[in-house]
Amino acid sequence: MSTPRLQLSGITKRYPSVVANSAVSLTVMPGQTHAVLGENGAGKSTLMKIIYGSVKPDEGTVLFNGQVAHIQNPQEARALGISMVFQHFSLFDTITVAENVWLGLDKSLSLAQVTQSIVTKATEYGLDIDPARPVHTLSVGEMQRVEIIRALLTNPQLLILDEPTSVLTPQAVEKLFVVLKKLASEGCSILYISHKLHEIRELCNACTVLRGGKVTGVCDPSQESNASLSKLMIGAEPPQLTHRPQKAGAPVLAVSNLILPREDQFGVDIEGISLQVCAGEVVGIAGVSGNGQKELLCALSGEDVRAKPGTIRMINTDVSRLHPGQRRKLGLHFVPEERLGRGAVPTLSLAQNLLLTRQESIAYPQWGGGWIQVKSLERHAADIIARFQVKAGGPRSLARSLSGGNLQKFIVGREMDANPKLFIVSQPTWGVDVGASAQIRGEILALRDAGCAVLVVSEELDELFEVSDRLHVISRGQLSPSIPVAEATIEKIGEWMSGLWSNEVQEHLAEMEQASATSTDTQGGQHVQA
Amino acid sequence: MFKLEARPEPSRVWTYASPLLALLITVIIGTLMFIALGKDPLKGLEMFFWQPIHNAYSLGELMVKATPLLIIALGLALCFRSNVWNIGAEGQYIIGAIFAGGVALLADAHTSRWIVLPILLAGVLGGMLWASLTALLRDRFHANEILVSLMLVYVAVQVLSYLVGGPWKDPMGFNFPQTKTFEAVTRIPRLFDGSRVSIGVLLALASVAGLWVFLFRTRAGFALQVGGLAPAAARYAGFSSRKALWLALLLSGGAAGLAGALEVAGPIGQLTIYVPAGYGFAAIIVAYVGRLHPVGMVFSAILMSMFYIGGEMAQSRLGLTKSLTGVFQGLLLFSLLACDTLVNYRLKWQKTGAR
Amino acid sequence: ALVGCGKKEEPAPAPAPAPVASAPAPKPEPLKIAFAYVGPVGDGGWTFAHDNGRKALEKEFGDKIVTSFVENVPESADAERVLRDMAGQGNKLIFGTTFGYMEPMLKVAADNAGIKFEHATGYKQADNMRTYDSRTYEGAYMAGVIAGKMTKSNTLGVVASIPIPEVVRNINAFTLGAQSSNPKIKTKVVWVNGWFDPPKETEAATSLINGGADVLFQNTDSPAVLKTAEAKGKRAFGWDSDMTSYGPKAHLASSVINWGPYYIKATKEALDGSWKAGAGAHSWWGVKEGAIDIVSIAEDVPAETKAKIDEIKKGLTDGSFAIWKGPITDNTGKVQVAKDTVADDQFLGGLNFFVKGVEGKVPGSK
Amino acid sequence: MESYALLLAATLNAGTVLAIASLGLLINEKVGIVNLGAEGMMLCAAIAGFATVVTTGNDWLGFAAGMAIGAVLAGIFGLLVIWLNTNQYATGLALTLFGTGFSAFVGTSFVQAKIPERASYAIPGLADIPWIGPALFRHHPLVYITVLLALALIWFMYRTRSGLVMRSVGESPESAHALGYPVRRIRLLAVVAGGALCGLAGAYLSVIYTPLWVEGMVAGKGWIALALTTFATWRPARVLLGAYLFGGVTMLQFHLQSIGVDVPSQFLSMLPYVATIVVLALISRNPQWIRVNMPTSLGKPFYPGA
Ligand SMILES: Nc1ncnc2c1ncn2[C@@H]1O[C@H](COP(=O)(O)OP(=O)(O)OP(=O)(O)O)[C@@H](O)[C@H]1O
Ligand SMILES: Nc1ncnc2c1ncn2[C@@H]1O[C@H](COP(=O)(O)OP(=O)(O)OP(=O)(O)O)[C@@H](O)[C@H]1O
Ligand SMILES: [Mg+2]
Ligand SMILES: [Mg+2]
Repeated sequence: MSTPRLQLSGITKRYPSVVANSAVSLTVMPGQTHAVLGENGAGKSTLMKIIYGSVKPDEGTVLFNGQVAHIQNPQEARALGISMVFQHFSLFDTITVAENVWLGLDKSLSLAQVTQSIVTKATEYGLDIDPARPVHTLSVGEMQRVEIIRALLTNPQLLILDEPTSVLTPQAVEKLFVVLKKLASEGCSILYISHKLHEIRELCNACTVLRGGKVTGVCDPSQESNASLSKLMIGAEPPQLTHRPQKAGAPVLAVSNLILPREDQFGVDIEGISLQVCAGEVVGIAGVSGNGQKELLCALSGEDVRAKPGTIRMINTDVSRLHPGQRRKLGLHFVPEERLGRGAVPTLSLAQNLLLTRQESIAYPQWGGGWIQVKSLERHAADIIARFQVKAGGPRSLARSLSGGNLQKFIVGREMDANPKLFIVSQPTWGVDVGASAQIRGEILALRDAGCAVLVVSEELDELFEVSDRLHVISRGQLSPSIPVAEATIEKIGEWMSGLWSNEVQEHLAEMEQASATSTDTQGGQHVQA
Repeated sequence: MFKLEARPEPSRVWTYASPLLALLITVIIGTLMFIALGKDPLKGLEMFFWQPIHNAYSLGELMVKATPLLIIALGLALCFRSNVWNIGAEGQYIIGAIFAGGVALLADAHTSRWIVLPILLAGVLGGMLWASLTALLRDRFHANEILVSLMLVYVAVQVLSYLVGGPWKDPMGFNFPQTKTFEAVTRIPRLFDGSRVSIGVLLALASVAGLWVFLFRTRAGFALQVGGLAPAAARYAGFSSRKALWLALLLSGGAAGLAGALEVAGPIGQLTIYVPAGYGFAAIIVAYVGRLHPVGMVFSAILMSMFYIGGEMAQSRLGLTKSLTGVFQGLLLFSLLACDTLVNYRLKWQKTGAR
Repeated sequence: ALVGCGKKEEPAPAPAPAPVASAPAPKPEPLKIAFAYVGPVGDGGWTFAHDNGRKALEKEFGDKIVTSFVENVPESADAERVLRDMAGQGNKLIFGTTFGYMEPMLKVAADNAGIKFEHATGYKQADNMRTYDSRTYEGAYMAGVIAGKMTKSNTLGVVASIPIPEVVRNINAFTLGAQSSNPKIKTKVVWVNGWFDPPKETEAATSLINGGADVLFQNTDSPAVLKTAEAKGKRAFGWDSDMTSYGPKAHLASSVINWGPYYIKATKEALDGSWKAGAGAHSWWGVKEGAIDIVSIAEDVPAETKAKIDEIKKGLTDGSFAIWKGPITDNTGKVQVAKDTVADDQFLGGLNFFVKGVEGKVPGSK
Repeated sequence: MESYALLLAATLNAGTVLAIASLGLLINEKVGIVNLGAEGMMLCAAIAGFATVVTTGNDWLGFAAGMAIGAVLAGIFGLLVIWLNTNQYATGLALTLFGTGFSAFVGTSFVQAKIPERASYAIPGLADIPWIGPALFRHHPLVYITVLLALALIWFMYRTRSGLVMRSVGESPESAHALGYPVRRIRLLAVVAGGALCGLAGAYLSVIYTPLWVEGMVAGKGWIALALTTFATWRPARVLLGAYLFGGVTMLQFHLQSIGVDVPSQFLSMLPYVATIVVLALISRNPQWIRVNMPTSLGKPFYPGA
C-alpha cells in the first residue's frame, strides 16, 4: 500500500463556545475522492480550514505525503500542493477573472501568463470562462468555475471542495462531477464536503462522518444507503412529516407581471414575474441563489417599494407601494434568510427584537411611534420562547447569543405568533439542525392547515418537496409556471432551474395570464403540463 | 501575543470598569507628563480634579461650561446611535446663536421677559436649519454627512463674521465686529445670585431625561437605533432610514442651536466673531466618553469641563501651557475606546503568532 | 448689562494665606498682577509684545510685584471665568489685552471693587476699570514713508485682519505715509478675517504679490507676510515686534509697540495709590510716550528717508507734526478732513473709510 | 497675464499640501480604512518637521520627521482600529483631537522659532521661459515629487500585483483572508503609509509653505483632503486634479479680493468650503459612479474569525 496523501490525527480545535473538532483523525489516499459528511456545525469547514492553513489547530498533527506538515497559511498549503474551494466564494467582485485567479496563485507568474494558463486549463476540463470579465458580471455557476480553475492552476495533489454544489443546478452538478472524476483519475486526491447523501454516494469512494466535532464513522459510501449514512450523521433517522391534502381557498397574494430593474450592478433584474398564493396552500419557489429571489422577496415584503402600482395585491388591496409596516398590518409576515442583522438585531435582546415586527406591547401608538411597555414586551417574548421551544436564557438574552437554529425558531415564532394571513419565508431551515428543521417545517404545515397562505423560497429541493403544494422555479429573474408537487420530479425542476422551461410552457403561461385577466381565478393556481 | 476573543455577552463588569480604567490611564499618563515637565504631579492633578469643584462658585462655573457641552452631546449621541455622523455641531451651534441673537436684537428695554422663549426657539430653529442642509444633501445627493456637516462649520463661521461685521454691526461700537450688547430682558434667567448658572442647566437635565425616555421607551427612538445597529433589520421592520436621518439631524441640530442660544443670550450677551468656542467638537468626545448614554454623558460633560477649567488653572497657577487640556481630552477618548474593547472581547494569551 | 444685585457674599474665596507665611521679615506683600492674553505668548506679534511689557514690568519692580498670565483665553464666555479667577487669586491689578474682554471685564470689575482693571483697546470704563491703547497708526505711517520710497511698482499691498477702526486707520496711515514720499502709489488690501492665521496670511500675501505689489504691510500678528515676501524676493515690514530675523533680506523696518512704559506707569500708580479710573480714563500712547517706534530700518533705505523718519518721530514727540492733518479725501473723492484742520481722537476712533489711493472699500461700510 | 501665471504657480503650491495628504488617505481608504485623524496627524507632523528643521537646518530631515510622526500616529490608530476593532470614525476623531492638543503642547517652545534661509527654486533653463517658467518651473522639488508620487501610485495600484492585493483587501477582506493574505498587516501597512504621507503634507506646510509653526495651522486642510478622496472617486489622478482645483479656489478668494471684486470677503472665504460641498453633492448624486471605484469594505471592521 502506498503512503497516504493526507493523514490527520488527533486534530482538536476549540472555540470559546464550542469544540469544533475533537480528536479528529482522517486518512486520504492518492486518487481517492473522500467525503466528509456531517450536519450543520459538525465541524467540517473548520477541519478543512485547518488542512488549508487558514485555521490553526489546538492539538493534533497533519502528515502530507508521509511528511509532518506545519501549515502556517494558505500560501504554504498551496506550495505543498493543497488547494481549496471555499463554501463561501473568496472572489473579488470588481476585478477580472484573471486577476482573481492571479491573486490565488504564487507570485512567479505574470498576469498575461495567468490569462494564458486559464484558457488552457479551461479547455482541458471543459470549464468555459472568459478571463477578462469582471467577476460581478458572472453567474454563480461561473463564479464557481473561477474558483475551481484557480484551484486547478496550482496543480494540486489534494483538492478540497467545501459544499460546492449548494449553489449549483443539478445539471451543473453533473458537469462538475465529470471534472472531478477526471481529476481523480489523474491521481489527485479530493476532499469533498456535502450533506447531500446521493451526491456522495455517486462520487466518493471513502467517507468520514462528523457529528459534534467528533468522528462518528468511516465507511465506503457506495456500500451504504441514505438511511444508514443519515444515521451515522445525526444519530437517528429524521422525523417524517405528514402532508395532508387540502383544498386551497381564495387567493391572498397575487403578483402580476412584476418588473424591477436591478438596484445595483451586482443585482438581478426581475422580468415580469406573476404568481399567486391562496389561503391554505404552501407555494414553494425553487432556484439557485442569485437568480432574483432576494429582489423578489424585497418587493413582496415592502423593503423595496419600486414596484409599479397594481402589480402586487394582497386580499384585494394594492400593496405594491406600501411599506413593510403597512403590509404587516394587512397580515403579511415575512422571515428573511439572514437571521442576524436583518431578521434580528444582534446586539439587542430578544424582547427588543420583538419590536421589529410586533406592536402588541406598544401603548399610544399614535403618539410619536408609541410608548414601549417593557413588562408586557418581556412577557410576550417569554411566551414565544416557550411556545416554540427556543433554547435561550430568557427574553433579555441578546439575539447574537443564540445559536443559529434557536434564533431561527424565535424569528419564525415571532412571525407565526402574529397569526398572519400571508406568511413568506426564505430559507426556513438554512443552517438549522435536523430536529429544529423538522419542527419549523411542521409549524409551516400547521399554519397552512389553519388557512394561512404560505410562500416558501428555498434552495433545498428536498425541503420544498416536503412542504409545498405547488412549486415554481426562479431563474435569471424569471419565474416558471407552477407545477403541483405531485407532478414534479427532481429532474424537471433541475432543468427549470437553468431557465429551460419550454416554449410550450411559456405559451401556456401567457394564455393563463389572459384568462386570469378576464375572469377571476377560482382555481388554486395554474397547473401546467410540461 | 495577545488575542481577542469575542465574549458571548458583553461584560457587565467592564461596562462600568472601562471608563474608570480609561480615566486611570489618563491620570497615569498625566502624572508622568507633569513629572517630565518638572511639576509636582499632585499639584497638577489638584488643578484638574479638585480646584474645579472645591466650592460653590467653582461648581457653578463648571456647570456653565458643562451645560452647552452636555446639550450638544445629547443631540450628537442620538445621531451617532442612528449611525448618522454629524460632526458639524459647531456650525449648528453658531447658526443657533445667530438666530437667537437676531431675536435678541429686536428687544428693547420695554420688551417682556418672555422674549427669552422666542430667543431659545429661534436658536433651536437655526440649529435645525443648518443641520437640515446636511440632511438634505445626504438624503437627496447621498453626500457624505461627515464632510458636509464639517464644511458647513467653516461656512457658518463666515456667515457670523459677515453679519457682525456688516448688517448687524453695533452702530455705536466703533466699527468693531460685534452687535450691540443685548438688552437685559433677553438674559437667560439665572438660578442663583453670584453664579452664572442659568436655567440652561435645568434644560440640559430635562433633555437628559427626555433623551433617556426617547431612546429606551419610545418606538420612534427604538426605530432610530435599529437603523444604526443593523440597517437591514430597520429596512425589514419598515423603519425608514430617511426618517431616521432627518430626525437625528434635526434633533441634534436643534440641540446644538439651543446651546448656542443659551450661550449668546447667557454668559456672552452679544454676538461677536468669538461665539464659536469649539463646544461642537468637544461635545463629540463628551458623547463618546459618556458612551452615548444620556446619564453617562452627564458625567463626561462634567469631566470634560474639569479638564478645560483645570487647564486654565494649571496655567495661571503652575505656569503650564493650556494645550494640556486638549492632550488630556484626546488621551481620555483614546484610552476609553481601547478599554471598551474589553466589554465585548476578552484578552487571551496565545503562543503561536496569530494573524 | 450688569449682574443682579451686589450684596451677595463674595463669590471668590478670601485671599489665601500668603504662601510664604514663614518669611520672617515684615516685608510688604508683593502686588499681584495678572494678564489675560488672547493668543499664545509666542505668536511673535500682539501677545508677544504684551508679554514683553510684562517682562519689563518684572524687571522694573523686581520682588515688589508678582505677575502671572493666562494665554489663549478665548473672547467668549471663558474670558469672564478667567478674569474672575484672577480676581479670586488675589491679583490686585489685572490687564486684559484684547478688545473682546471688554464686556466680561466690566462685569467682573463691577463685582470686585477693590481690584484695578486695565483693558487694552476698548472704549468702556468703570470706577475701577480704565482703558489704554497704542497709536499703532504712527508706526504704520512711518512704514508708509519707507514703503513709498522703496516701491518700484508703485503698488503696495496690505494683508489686513479684521475691519475694525484701528486696522482701517493703519491702512490709511500707511497709505498717507507712502504718498508723502511718493504721490503715485496705490494700496491693495486683502482681508483674512482673523488676527492670526499664518497659512492664510501667506496665501493672501502671495496673491498681493501676484497682483503686482512689491512692498507688503500687514496688520496681522504673525510674521507670515514677511516670510512670504522674503521667499518671493519682495519687501515687507515687521509688526508689533521686531521681526528682522524672520526675513532679513525682505525686512524694511518693524513697527513695534512697546507696552512696557504704560505697564510701568500703571503699576507705579497702583503701588503708590494714585491709580484712578472712571469714565473717560483712557490712555492712548504713541511715539511721544515711547509706546510706538519704528526700528531696524534696512540698510538700503536711503539716508534722506531715514532722516525724514527721525524728523517725523521728533515732530510727533513735540507735537509739531500731525498725521491726520487736512485735507484728507477718501477714495470716493469726499473730503473727510478739511484743509488745515487736524482730526481729533474721537474722529479717529470711528474711522470707517479708505483714503484716496487705497483700492476697494471698508467691509461693512455703507 | 504674468499675474495669472503666478496665480497658477500659487495654486500648484497650495494644492500640493492637499494632494500629498489626500494621496495618503487614498491609500488608507483603498484597504477599507477611513482615518478621520488626518488633521491631527498633519498638525503633529507640522510641528515635528518644523522643530527638526529649526534644530538641524535640513528641510529633508524635517520631512522625514514629519513622515515618521505621521506614521507613528497612524500606527497607533491602526492598532486600535484593526486589532482592537474600535470604531474607525470615533478613533479618527480622537486622533484629531489629541493631535491638535499635543501639537500645540509640544509646539509652544517653537512658536517664534525661525528656520534658515533657503534657496529659491528654479529649474535651470525652463524657469526662464516666459509665462510657463514662473507658473510651472519655480517650485520646491516636493511639488514635482507629488506629481511623481501620484503617477507611482497609479502604477502601483493598477499595474503591480502588490497593488492588486491592496485593492482586493479593501474590496473583500474576508476573501483576501481566505486566500491567505495577512489582511490586518496589509491594512496596517497601508494605514501607516497613509499616515506618513499626511505627515509629509503637514511638514511641507510648516517647513516650506508658510513656513512657520502656529497652533492649529492646518486649519481644515486635513478634512478637505479627506473630502478629495471621495471627489476623486478613489482615483489618484483625479485626487491630484481635485487638489489643484481646491488650491486654485483657495487662492482665488484672495485674488478676487486683490483685484477689487466687490463681494464681502467673508463670502470669498467660504469659497473653498462651499465648493467642497457642491462638488461632493454632484459627485455623490449618482451612487453608481461612486460604487465603481469605492472600496467595498470602506469603514467596515474586519476581524478574522480564526
Ligand atoms: N471563528 C469561529 N469562532 C467561533 N466559533 C466558530 C468559528 N468558526 C466556526 N465556529 C463554530 O464551530 C462549529 C463548527 O463550525 P463549522 O463551520 O466547521 O461547521 P460545518 O460543519 O462546516 O457547518 P456547515 O454545514 O454549516 O458549513 C460551529 O458550532 C461554529 O459555530
Ligand atoms: N426610522 C425611523 N426613525 C424614527 N422613528 C421611526 C422610524 N421609522 C418609524 N418610526 C416611528 O415608528 C412609527 C411607526 O413606524 P412606521 O410608520 O414605519 O410603521 P407602521 O407600522 O407602518 O406605522 P404607520 O402605519 O402608523 O405609519 C412612526 O410613527 C414613527 O414615529
Ligand atoms: Mg452548510
Ligand atoms: Mg461549513
